[in-house]
Amino acid sequence: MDPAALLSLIVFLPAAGAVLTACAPAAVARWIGLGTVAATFLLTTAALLPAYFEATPDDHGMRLVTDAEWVGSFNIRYTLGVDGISLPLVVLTGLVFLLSAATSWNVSEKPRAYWSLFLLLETGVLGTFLALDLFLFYVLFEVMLLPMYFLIGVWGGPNRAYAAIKFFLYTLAGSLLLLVALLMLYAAGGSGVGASTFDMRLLSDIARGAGTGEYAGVTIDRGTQTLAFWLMLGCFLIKLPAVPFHTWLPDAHVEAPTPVSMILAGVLLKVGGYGILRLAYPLAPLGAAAGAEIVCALGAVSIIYGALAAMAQTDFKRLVAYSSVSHMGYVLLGLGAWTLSEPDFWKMGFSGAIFQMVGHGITSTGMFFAVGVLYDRVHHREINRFGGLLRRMPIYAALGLGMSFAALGLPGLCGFVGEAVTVFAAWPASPWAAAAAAFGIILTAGYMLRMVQRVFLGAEYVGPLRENLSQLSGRETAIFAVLMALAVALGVYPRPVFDVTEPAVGRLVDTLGDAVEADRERNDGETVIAGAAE
Amino acid sequence: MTGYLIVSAVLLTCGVVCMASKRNAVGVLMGVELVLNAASVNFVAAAEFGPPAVPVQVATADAIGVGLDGQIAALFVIVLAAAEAAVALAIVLAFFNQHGTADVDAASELRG
Amino acid sequence: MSVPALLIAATFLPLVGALAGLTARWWRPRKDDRAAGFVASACILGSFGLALTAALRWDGPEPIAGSWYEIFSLAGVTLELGHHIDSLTLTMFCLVSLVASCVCVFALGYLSDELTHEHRDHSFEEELVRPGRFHLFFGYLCLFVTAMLLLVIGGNLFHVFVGWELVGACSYLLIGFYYERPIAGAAATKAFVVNRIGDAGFLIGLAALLAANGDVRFVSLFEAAGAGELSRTALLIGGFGVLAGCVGKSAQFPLQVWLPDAMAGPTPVSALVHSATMVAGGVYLIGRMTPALPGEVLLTVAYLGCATALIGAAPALFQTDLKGILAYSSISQLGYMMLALGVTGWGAGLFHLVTHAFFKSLMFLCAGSVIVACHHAQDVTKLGGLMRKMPVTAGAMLVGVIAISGLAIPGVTLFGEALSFSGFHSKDAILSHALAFTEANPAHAILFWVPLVTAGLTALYMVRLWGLTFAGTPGSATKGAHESPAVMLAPILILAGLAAFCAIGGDGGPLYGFLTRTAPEVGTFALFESPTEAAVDEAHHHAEMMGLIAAGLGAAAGLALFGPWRRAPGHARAEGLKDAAVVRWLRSGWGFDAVYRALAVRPTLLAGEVAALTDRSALDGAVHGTATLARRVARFERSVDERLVDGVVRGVGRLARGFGRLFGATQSGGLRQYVAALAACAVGLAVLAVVLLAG
Amino acid sequence: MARDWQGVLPDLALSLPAFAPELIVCATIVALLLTRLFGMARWLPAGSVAFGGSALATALACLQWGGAFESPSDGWAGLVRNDALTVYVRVLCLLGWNLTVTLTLLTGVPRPSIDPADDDGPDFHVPLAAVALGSVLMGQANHLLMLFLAVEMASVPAYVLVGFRKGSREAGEAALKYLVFGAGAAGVMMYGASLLAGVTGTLSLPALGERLALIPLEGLEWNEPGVGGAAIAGVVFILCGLAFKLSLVPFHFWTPDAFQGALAEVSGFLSVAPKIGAFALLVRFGLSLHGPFGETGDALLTGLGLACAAGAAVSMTFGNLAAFAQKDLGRLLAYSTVAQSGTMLLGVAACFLGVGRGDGDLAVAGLAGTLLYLTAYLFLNLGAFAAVAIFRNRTLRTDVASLAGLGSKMPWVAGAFAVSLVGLVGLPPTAGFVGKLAVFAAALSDRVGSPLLFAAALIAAANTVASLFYYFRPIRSLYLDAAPEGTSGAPIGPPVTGSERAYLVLLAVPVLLILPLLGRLGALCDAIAEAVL
Repeated sequence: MDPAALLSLIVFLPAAGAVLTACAPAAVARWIGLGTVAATFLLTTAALLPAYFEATPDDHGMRLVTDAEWVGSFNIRYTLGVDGISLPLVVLTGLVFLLSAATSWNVSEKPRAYWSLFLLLETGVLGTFLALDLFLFYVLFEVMLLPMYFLIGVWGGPNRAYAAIKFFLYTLAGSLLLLVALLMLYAAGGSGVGASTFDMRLLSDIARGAGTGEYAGVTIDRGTQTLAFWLMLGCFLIKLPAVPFHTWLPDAHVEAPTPVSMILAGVLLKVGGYGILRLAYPLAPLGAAAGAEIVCALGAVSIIYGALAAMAQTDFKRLVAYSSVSHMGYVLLGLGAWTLSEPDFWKMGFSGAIFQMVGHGITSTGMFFAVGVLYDRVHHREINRFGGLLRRMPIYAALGLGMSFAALGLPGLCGFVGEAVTVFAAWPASPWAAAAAAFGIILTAGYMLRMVQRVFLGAEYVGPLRENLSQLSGRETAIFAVLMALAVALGVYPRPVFDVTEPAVGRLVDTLGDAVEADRERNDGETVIAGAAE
Repeated sequence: MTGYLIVSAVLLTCGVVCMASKRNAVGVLMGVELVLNAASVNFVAAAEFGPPAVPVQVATADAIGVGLDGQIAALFVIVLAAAEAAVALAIVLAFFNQHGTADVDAASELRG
Repeated sequence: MSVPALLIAATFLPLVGALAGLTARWWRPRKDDRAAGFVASACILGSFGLALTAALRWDGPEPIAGSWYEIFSLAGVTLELGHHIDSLTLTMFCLVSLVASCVCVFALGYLSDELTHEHRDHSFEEELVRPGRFHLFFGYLCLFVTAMLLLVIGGNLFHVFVGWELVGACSYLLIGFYYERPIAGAAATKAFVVNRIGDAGFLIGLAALLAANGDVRFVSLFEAAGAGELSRTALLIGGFGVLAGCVGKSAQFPLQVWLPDAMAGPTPVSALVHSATMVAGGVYLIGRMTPALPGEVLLTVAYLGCATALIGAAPALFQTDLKGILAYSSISQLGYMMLALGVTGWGAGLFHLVTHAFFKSLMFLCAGSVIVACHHAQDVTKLGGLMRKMPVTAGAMLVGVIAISGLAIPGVTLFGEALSFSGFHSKDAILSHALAFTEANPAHAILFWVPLVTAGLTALYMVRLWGLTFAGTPGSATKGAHESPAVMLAPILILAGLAAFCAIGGDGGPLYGFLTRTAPEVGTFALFESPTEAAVDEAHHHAEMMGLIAAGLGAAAGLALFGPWRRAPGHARAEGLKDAAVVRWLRSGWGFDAVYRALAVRPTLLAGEVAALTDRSALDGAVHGTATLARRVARFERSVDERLVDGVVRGVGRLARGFGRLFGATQSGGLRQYVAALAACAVGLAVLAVVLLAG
Repeated sequence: MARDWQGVLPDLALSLPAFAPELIVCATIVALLLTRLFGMARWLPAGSVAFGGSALATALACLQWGGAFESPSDGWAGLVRNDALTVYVRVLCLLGWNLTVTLTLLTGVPRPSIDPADDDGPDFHVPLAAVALGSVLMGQANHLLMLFLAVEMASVPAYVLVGFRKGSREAGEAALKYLVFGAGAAGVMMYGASLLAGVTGTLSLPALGERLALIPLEGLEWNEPGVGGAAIAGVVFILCGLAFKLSLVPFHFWTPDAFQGALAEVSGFLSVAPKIGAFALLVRFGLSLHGPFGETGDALLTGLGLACAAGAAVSMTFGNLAAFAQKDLGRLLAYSTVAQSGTMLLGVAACFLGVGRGDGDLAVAGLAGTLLYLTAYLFLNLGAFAAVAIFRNRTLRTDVASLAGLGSKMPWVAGAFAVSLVGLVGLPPTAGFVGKLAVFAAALSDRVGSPLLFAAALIAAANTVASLFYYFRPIRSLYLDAAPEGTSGAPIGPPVTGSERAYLVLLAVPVLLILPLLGRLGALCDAIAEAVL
């Protein structure tokens, strides 16, 4: 296959599937849905991975770049590409959607609509990770919203309308911040030149004053960068979500059906971290340099706050949702670890953040799946009304226990690597944040084990519908086992992920460092001139 | 010219006050007519007199005043006022038929 | 095979057993099948064999360091798994695998009541019937052994941390083995969380050292620390961080509270995990890190150890639970080890680690034997007089008691050696180091006197334990008790032999010699003066005498109170101390649990509630408030259309009304306000425009 | 008007072909009237005539595409301007008319009576055509008189249309309110035009800037307004009239009442065609103030731009806030059009500011953005009102709550409605997003140079979020809320016909598929903007 077309195929195959599902009879909707998702997964792994490693990166470290004219008047191009930052997330997306689709197998209400929206969502997510053009990115970023709204709103729990609109409002507010920032940068990047550009790669060059060709010498002033950075950060903090923008998450999770929760936690939150790495930092390095410490601090606050709030929850799903807030805090922590003097630690922070995203993608998917399995059977999520599941559903509980350990950051499981690496990386940059994050592991253990104790341990299940507590079906076991196996594999040998991210992260950090350095020199120069003038 | 402008301004004020204070729809419409007439006065005046206080450096003579345009405009205003009045009366009649009154204050049923 | 290869094989061999145990429900679905146990025992024994081979093959004091694979690496920062093999590693390997072998074999017998589909758990009011979990236990056990060996083999701090957490998790699983019992689940959770408090510190220390050094390999850390390349801040944070981890893992003050509760696990677990190996991990790590620890940290270690020794010993005096006594005793003994490490008695501390592992696991296994015999009764007040029913166990226990008390018969020599068991030698080494240290630093005299007193207390509570259990008239729970089967006795006897004779020769013997082959050199510190070797040797004699006197006094008191000649059953003999408030206080472990609950647990939970409440009320409230506000404004806005124009154009309205009065008509109403608003706005805007543009 | 009479014939020859679509509209009106007269209604229903006329006019307008770009010209002795903008507005308005006529045919409005001779058809279609004509004329007015005529042409029939539902109290009241307010606005505007004419001595827009440039703005005292003051007052009064047509706050009061009272088909048309024309007129009028000489024009236009930005911000905010509380779909959409006008005005503001400050890029971007937005808006609003009309035919209600559970009963209509609403929010990949993006891009392009514009764009962004609240209330009713008890299962009204579906799809397709075509459309709007400027 033409490697360039591969990315387009990955992005739009689910959309095609969505159209097909919408037109097909309801009975076969799930077959088409699952088939499409599986095909997409195969594309992201069996086809994309070899192609990725064969391809040679371009000047900006991107591979398999597809570039086509789209909207001439705005200089919008249809540009897709993949690098080490997006590749792990793309693969994760394929996987989580596959597992989630398998979890959705028994959705009986309006299956056609469900599967169409489901597939559309996948297009949005994959496209967001692969887009290199800001306009395309934004469009696909927003394409995620509507399906999510309906998936929560139509197939959700009793309070779904509230949760859905809350999710939508928060995210839309964020995405408009993003839009404003993007348009500002778009305008600023074209000032003095004929054409503004939406190309992330070019814009990032321009932002650090390293534009080439017709953009040579164009820079984006510090004020614009600062404003744009905070706007973009705001968007992604909401998406991530970081305290205090996180309150949409527990509601959305609690009301969303299980597969949607899996996707939301497993993939959608990662868009936040990805956006910071891909947009907020490279497009506004000067603003970012000033704000990195706050990112770090917000990460620490999220970790502690999320964990504390999780500790107070009695709803299983809400607890897991807050644990997501806490765990995504480590992503922020890593992302905020700008150690200018020690670029290696800086790189470690970014790599750790990406790894944490992947790791959390697996553990949170698993945890939400675990909740869903229970909810399917006994139709409640009250932690205090479980118990004894290790006895009643041993396989389920064992896997659930394993997943909980992965989530609380036990070495050998995937949660640990991300947490440890981000804390290590954050230490030189911001010891207090790192220390706070380290203390977060106590709280994490606290609420996780408290949950484990009340749900899995104990003598007997104490809630209603005891007779429904059947063993895991083969399908459920397979989903859970795959997640667990991945958690172990990545925990024991995380190198593959780091190896993939390293060149991209290295390049990113180097360019950011250059930008900050160049700015400092410029300022020094100005000071000297000012001094001379005096 | 100034005199005409003052007259038209007075007419305008009367029209607006009439629109704002008359309870009867027909009265309100008469206010509108007054306003339009104020405009007509201006047009006719403008046709007759050049633009005041403009340091005229424009080449062509006919550009100084509005000329015939003003008078035609006044005519059009009259015509349109008539057309509008016709439509307005029809609507007021319909309203009267439904509400039994031409009191504009009765038109307060549409609320969000 | 090279030494590292042997040890790596030894590390991962038990993993086979773990897999076998965890998957036995599929390949051995029958419940009355010990296959998993046999596989596990074989694996761990094989592990021991490999470790022993490696120890014999190892030639020389030079440590062997190596890297397995990198978790994360860049030019300036490396996180990896790798090994660091020296005499300490090898000793620990042999120790862990040997004790584990014994425990594993013992457990084959101890857990035989799990070999059924209808295991009855008597700890519930209504008897709980559940399928047995024989296989699972061995799975966990092997998993633990792997994790422990992984910890011990670790060539860098990160690797150690990995093992550190893994043993914690295995400990969680093992404590929670009887997860149906609420107490077991709670104890497991408590153990893990308390450990995590220390681990958080560990993580911070790790971060500080990693940031300072770029990697955390022991070799390079020691080199850098020795060469003064690491900043003092990094060393201090690193040192205290690591210490925090060790305090948690080794149940040192102030994090000792989890260990007594951890006795909720099966007794073999207590023997292996919570006395011999895992809890010794903290001591091991302090020992391992000694070359990179600054004086402040060492002194803190000494004082914490000193405090812990006493804090552990006192409650042990009043415990009525067989395993509870042993647990507090473990805390106390671990304090000894820490103390020794702190007063630069590197060899002494680790020496005691080894001997303690043997005699304490011996005692736990004996206790297990008693517990099985007495149908899971472990309250010493209900025991008594078991000497006759279980002579072998009693004898073995006695060996342990003598060993831990550090009793010896001075003057009588056997093979040119004072007639004594292992504990005597190691405790003697510790005391002499402490004495030498206090002589060199008189300000720290307490570091000698407290352990000395504690030595007496140790003898006292141990004799009490033995006396209440085995001597006297039979207690209420001893009906039908009989000696345990050979599968349980064999490991007990092996361990008894080791507890008695492993330390033969004292600090001149082979064990000490091997252990200290790669001993770090005693550094010089600004804070205190390290005693010279000569001073230690000199102190030896005094310390030996004083230690013996203290132990002898304690033992004598114990014999007097609880000796075999006291015929009353245990409960009667223990009764005198039952109800005093101070006794209750001490028995509950100085009330630490209550204090922590009030000062740490409650506030944290409260903070959690506050956070959740903040979410609900403040953050969500703000959002909702905005929404409500918007809705209000909207309603307001809507009424603008119909009514508020009245207000907005009140001025115009008044004007109009004025004119209206003039014309004899005063009204107010909707539509006209529209028009008035229109006119007002038009005029107003015009005026505004003129002002702005022309003014 | 001392014109050279010999120039009349060539002028006529030039103007007539360009004016062909308008002539067709006129012819249609005449034909509609004639059907009634000669009783042809029996075999030639008014709807068909209107449809034929509108289709023909639209087709003709489309055919004029190329010419206007190459050779913009004045027509009718300078009364109208025939350029790219004219053609664009003409196409859009006539298309809107055509689509509305189609919709009325589908939804059966006006209700066919048993006696064809008594048919309401002509009564309905004549004003409809007249509004279309007025809208088209607004897009090309190049003369103050023409401006007034066009606005009245679009307004007066609209009063009739709003009041068309005979015997309906609501409609009567709506029409009366619209009428009174509209008449007032027309009066004010006319007065403004007369002031301007008096001060500058010309009625021709192109000459206006030249004359205004002669008036120095400096030194004007506010208590002595004099000529400059009169000129400014005239401009402001005219703008007030246009703001009325655009239903901008505070001249929007008529909108909710009229849209609630009128038929959804009429509301849809009234919210689209006159608005497109009025925007074109606003741009033309605004630009005419900017002469090639002097600073007066610059200052005027900068001031105008800032005023537009402020007005845009106010309109958006007020429109959105007011829409929150609405329960009636028509009223809700009416407030939505108020807010949407605000957003579109932002582009115009950018355009004016750009011209005033000599920033050509900004001006082009702003105008192109508005045009793009208007195009999207045409389909979005027509689609939304069409869906409302079809729902109304089934449920006989127009409140939000009546939609509960219809998402699954009438999936096509509901889907089309949802698409329109999503587009109105401005979410990708719909056309609404494209319009919003283009406008925002222009408004945000210069943070330092025009902070007010930038701030207005930020307010617009915030408003977009807020608008989600009410745009999604119908969607929520459609899909998330269960059908009310007792009615579930039972079909409501006659099933949705295939042609209705086809119509809705026809409207939804451009909304959804705009992204692939964006390149062409964007280039087109740019070209028009450049041509106008």
